Amino acid sequence: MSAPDSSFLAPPAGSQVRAVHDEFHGDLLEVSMGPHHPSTHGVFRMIVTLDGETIVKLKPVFGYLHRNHEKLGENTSYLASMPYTDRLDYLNSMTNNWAYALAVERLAGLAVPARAEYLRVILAELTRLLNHSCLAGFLLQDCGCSGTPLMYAFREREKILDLFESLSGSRMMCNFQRFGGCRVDPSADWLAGVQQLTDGYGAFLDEFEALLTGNEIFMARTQGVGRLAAPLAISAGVTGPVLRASGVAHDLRKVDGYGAYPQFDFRVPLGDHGDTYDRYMVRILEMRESIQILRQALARLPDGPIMDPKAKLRGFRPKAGEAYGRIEGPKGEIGFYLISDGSPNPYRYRVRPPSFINLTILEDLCLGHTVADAVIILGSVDIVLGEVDR
Amino acid sequence: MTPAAVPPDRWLELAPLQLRDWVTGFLPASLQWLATGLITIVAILAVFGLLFAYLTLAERKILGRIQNRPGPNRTGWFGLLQPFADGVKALTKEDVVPRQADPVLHYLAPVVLVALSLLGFAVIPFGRHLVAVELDAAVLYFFAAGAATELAIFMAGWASRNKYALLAAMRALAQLISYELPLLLAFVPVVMLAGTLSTTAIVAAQGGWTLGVLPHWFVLTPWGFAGFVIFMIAALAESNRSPFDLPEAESELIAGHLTEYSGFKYALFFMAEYFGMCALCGMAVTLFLGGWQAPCAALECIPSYAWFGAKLLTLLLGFIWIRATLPRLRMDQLTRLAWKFLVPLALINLGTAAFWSLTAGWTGGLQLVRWAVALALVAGPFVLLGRRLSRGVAPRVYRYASS
Amino acid sequence: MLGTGLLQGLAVTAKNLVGSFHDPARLPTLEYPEVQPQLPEAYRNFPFLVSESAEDPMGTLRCVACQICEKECPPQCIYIEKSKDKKPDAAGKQQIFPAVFVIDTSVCMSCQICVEVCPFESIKMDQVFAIATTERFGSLLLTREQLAKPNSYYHQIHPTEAAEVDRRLAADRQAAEDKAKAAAAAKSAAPTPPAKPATGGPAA
Amino acid sequence: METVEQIRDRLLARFPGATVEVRSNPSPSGQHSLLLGAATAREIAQFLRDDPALRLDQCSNVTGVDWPEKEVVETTKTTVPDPAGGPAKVVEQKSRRLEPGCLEVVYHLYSIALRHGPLVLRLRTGNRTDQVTLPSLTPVWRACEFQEREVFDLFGVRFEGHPDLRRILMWDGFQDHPMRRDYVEPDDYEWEPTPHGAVLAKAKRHYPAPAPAAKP
Repeated sequence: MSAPDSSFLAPPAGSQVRAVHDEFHGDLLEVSMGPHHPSTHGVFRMIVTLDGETIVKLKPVFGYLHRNHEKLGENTSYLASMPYTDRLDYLNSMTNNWAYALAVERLAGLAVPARAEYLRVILAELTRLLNHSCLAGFLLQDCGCSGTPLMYAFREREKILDLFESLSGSRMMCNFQRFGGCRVDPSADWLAGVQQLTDGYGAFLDEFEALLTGNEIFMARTQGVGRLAAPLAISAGVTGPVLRASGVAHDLRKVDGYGAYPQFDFRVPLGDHGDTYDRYMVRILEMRESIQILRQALARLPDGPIMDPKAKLRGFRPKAGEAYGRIEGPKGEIGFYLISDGSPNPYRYRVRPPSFINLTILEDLCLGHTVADAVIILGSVDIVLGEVDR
Repeated sequence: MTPAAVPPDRWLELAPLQLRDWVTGFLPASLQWLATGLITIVAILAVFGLLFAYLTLAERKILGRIQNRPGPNRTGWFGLLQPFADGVKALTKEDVVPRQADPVLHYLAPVVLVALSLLGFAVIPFGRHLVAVELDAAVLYFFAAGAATELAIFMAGWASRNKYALLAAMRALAQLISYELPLLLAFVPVVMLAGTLSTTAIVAAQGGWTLGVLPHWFVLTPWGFAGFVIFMIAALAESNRSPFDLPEAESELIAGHLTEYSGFKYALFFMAEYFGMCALCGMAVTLFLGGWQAPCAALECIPSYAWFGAKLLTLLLGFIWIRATLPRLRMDQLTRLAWKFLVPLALINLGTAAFWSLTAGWTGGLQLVRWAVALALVAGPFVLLGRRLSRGVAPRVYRYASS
Repeated sequence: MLGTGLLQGLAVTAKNLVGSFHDPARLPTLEYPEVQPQLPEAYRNFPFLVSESAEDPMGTLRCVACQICEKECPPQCIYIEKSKDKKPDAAGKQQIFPAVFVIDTSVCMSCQICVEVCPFESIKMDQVFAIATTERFGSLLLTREQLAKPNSYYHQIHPTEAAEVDRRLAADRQAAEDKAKAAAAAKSAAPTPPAKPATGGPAA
Repeated sequence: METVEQIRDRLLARFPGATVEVRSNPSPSGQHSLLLGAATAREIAQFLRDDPALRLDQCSNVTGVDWPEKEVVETTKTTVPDPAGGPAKVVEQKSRRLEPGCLEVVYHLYSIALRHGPLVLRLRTGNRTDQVTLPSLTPVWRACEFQEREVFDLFGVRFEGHPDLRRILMWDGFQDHPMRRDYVEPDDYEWEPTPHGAVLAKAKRHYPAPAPAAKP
């Protein structure tokens, strides 16, 4: 660590006091926020140096959840890595699955049938609704809302999880996408359930926004806090809603046009200030667009097979080569980089974790703000430690 | 006083006093004053101790309902034994004192806090005849006692030798001192109009009804309403309740000054917080909501302490409701709200009250003018100062990418 | 005006407070031990081995110890030892069977990869909802005997999927029988032994 | 976007003396890459970012790949004329060659402004032991900051010019680099009765057979 542990209380006899003293400002206080802190969203640690309550230095420390996911991926077959991707960003297993499946499909040259592409879009947009609702809840919880918005968000998330459960058998560890398609073809009942959820979600968002979006305290807490300038955001590889809140029109659903996304009509909301409020609002507006995509996808879901006939489960060995596949996950660009040497296991299996890379700018966002702001800035960056630490 | 002397319709009203006198009647006359005092103390402790217990339960239940969940419902019927289960748990938990902490101060802080937060109850008239101590400067005494709790909170934060606790202690000091001022300024008009610092006299000044239904409570006047709102906001801040719960901001400072407390000491802090809340709400009832006065003449048959209790509970429910809804302020916003919004409003409210008191003689059409001017004096500064306070903060319109 | 947003929020929470008393959508809590959740048919938790009959589960396991699931299992929680001898399976064919088949449920993550890769429809996902043991190690290690559940149980928890599996197995068996018959007929028609050995082999 | 070959040609024209090779990718993804020499890598990266036709302003993904040294068996056929005047013999000579290993860092570049990509850059270290220094591209793209730290942590590539090169996922006192293919896990294994062979074998290694009790 860059600075030894300091305390400006009288130290126990025999220990040394760090001589950071300035006659105008007094001593600096170094606080280790985390790894067990209520609002670090997992085992995340920020070593914060404070001048009063103003942050003058912030060093993120992580790795507490590190399990070397990439090494695991290199030691198991291509298929066996699929359930592990569920556990990266455990809120968004469906999009993680998709990103991995996409990379493998690029590597092996598999084509996905139209019905499966639509299904993937439906599931990805449900995941986006789920993730953004949770994020809004967590962010407001970090602002000190005593759990109310979080519980409302979880109430709705529960409905989506029930859908995931009845389709894939598991609520969060879905393990649903396969190379060249999807695992299960949904029943009409399930699609009706999605339709019902889609129809009701707008009303929930309205109520949720009435609760706090126009709240003066919330606006005062978030507007102008943690501004991220567009050039820095681009240079730092920040992706997803955080990048769009800074006003950069970059949504892989539009840019790459992967899957069936080019066939849908939706808009990409952009923020002008790049502050915490924009990051929150961009997500709320994205949820409204997701509802539009879901409506269109449900109305136009084609019939047909859900698996590429060339795909095989057992003995899958792509030819030597490499591929990088990325999609617009709810947290940003989630990508998988695979190198194959022709064996059943990937030679190199790399995850591009959006929340890990989005953390690069955490210190820049927090400098000059207070401890209370650091908490909500971290909340608005939206990290999941399962993905950061891998 | 013998039962025979009680008017038949007032016996319920006087029942607590008679009970007390009946008990003290067994003692020699020389000890009766002591017994009377002790019984009063025990009664306050028992009533507010129980209220604290069930308030925690009510808070958890209501918070739960607001958050679409049932709240505690496993311990006893509807969870009614939950507070006792919590109490037993707090008592049996290990009391952890950090090695670096100052053990004496660490121990004293919760004790002092509870003791100080109980002092306020002495001067609140809970009913027509129920006031522990009749003081001429009761209001002054109340706020002096209340202000001392800040010391105990700082003591806790300092003695813990924890960085979070220290930050919280600093926050607590800044916050409590900032809000002491609007709290005091908010009740000055009451004292002005009532012409007394005695709580019983203030309640008496709010007696009577217009047409038998419109009570003469101060909250129903423009200046009184403004004073009440300012008082309640400041009371929220003084009792460290959301949205002003910065000293124990869970998502920022873990538990603030309570970080290093566990077991029963933690429970004592909790208790003190609720006692402080009850005392402040009781004072608000006394100053603005007519104390134990019934809302209309026809309902006077219900004993006065029941009215006091009902009003107190309503205010407490309001606290819980606000806690369930609002996010927390930031430190600078908190102090800005106090100094740039509440204090000027409270000062202007003094002027409004003065105007109200000067125009007490106006009748007929002039009465309307009086109301209009007073309302304008309340609403105008609120809107103007509010606009100033929330400058740069507004809902935004968002654009969409062109492609 | 300052305060409108706050009041709007208070209105929403008040609506939810009142709604929780009359609107089930605003009080979705299940009182768990008294009210058990409705598990969807697709719900999966921990694999089990399908046996044809409930009376003799060890004798009628579908598993032929091919060890594909052991190899594919992501957390490597399956351990199989092949039998030395052979035993007739449900269709009467001589097959190897698993002498040891253990699943370490403390490691298993219920991903159902084993179910997907199994060519014999012999391992399926169970629906264990409440899982608790009194000891940490022993009872989490499920042996062949604990894992075997009859096909009727499979029908009970995953009716549609099980029916489909039965249809597929019946079709396979029919095809195998037809093939055997055809081979026998061909043999009888042309008594001279063919120059090269039969190509099809046993239909697996 | 231009093809990798075109970009290589432009780079070679712009930076004479630089090493830029195209590594073709046989998979259907068709993402070919450019192998850069370490000496000019940062200038080239800067150029790729600022060049108006490319404007690769986003460094999306940075990762390492470990290529351990491997033995390559090459068979060479030589026709040896028979000194006796008979027909020439074909002699097969098998030569074993140790292909040196290296650590490779792969950068995936995209352009947000022009919406194209990816351009894959590769940098290689001299070997896997002592020549593991590469220029850091963090001054060019801030996105490399954490990812290069990760490559340093897990692969052991030292990035010259990185502002804060510390371990990021493993703890500070950790010695090895776990993503290297010859990494041996430390024996900090906690035994659990699990049936699987590999785990059992590991447990046996961890708990060697107890020494026979000393006879009195």
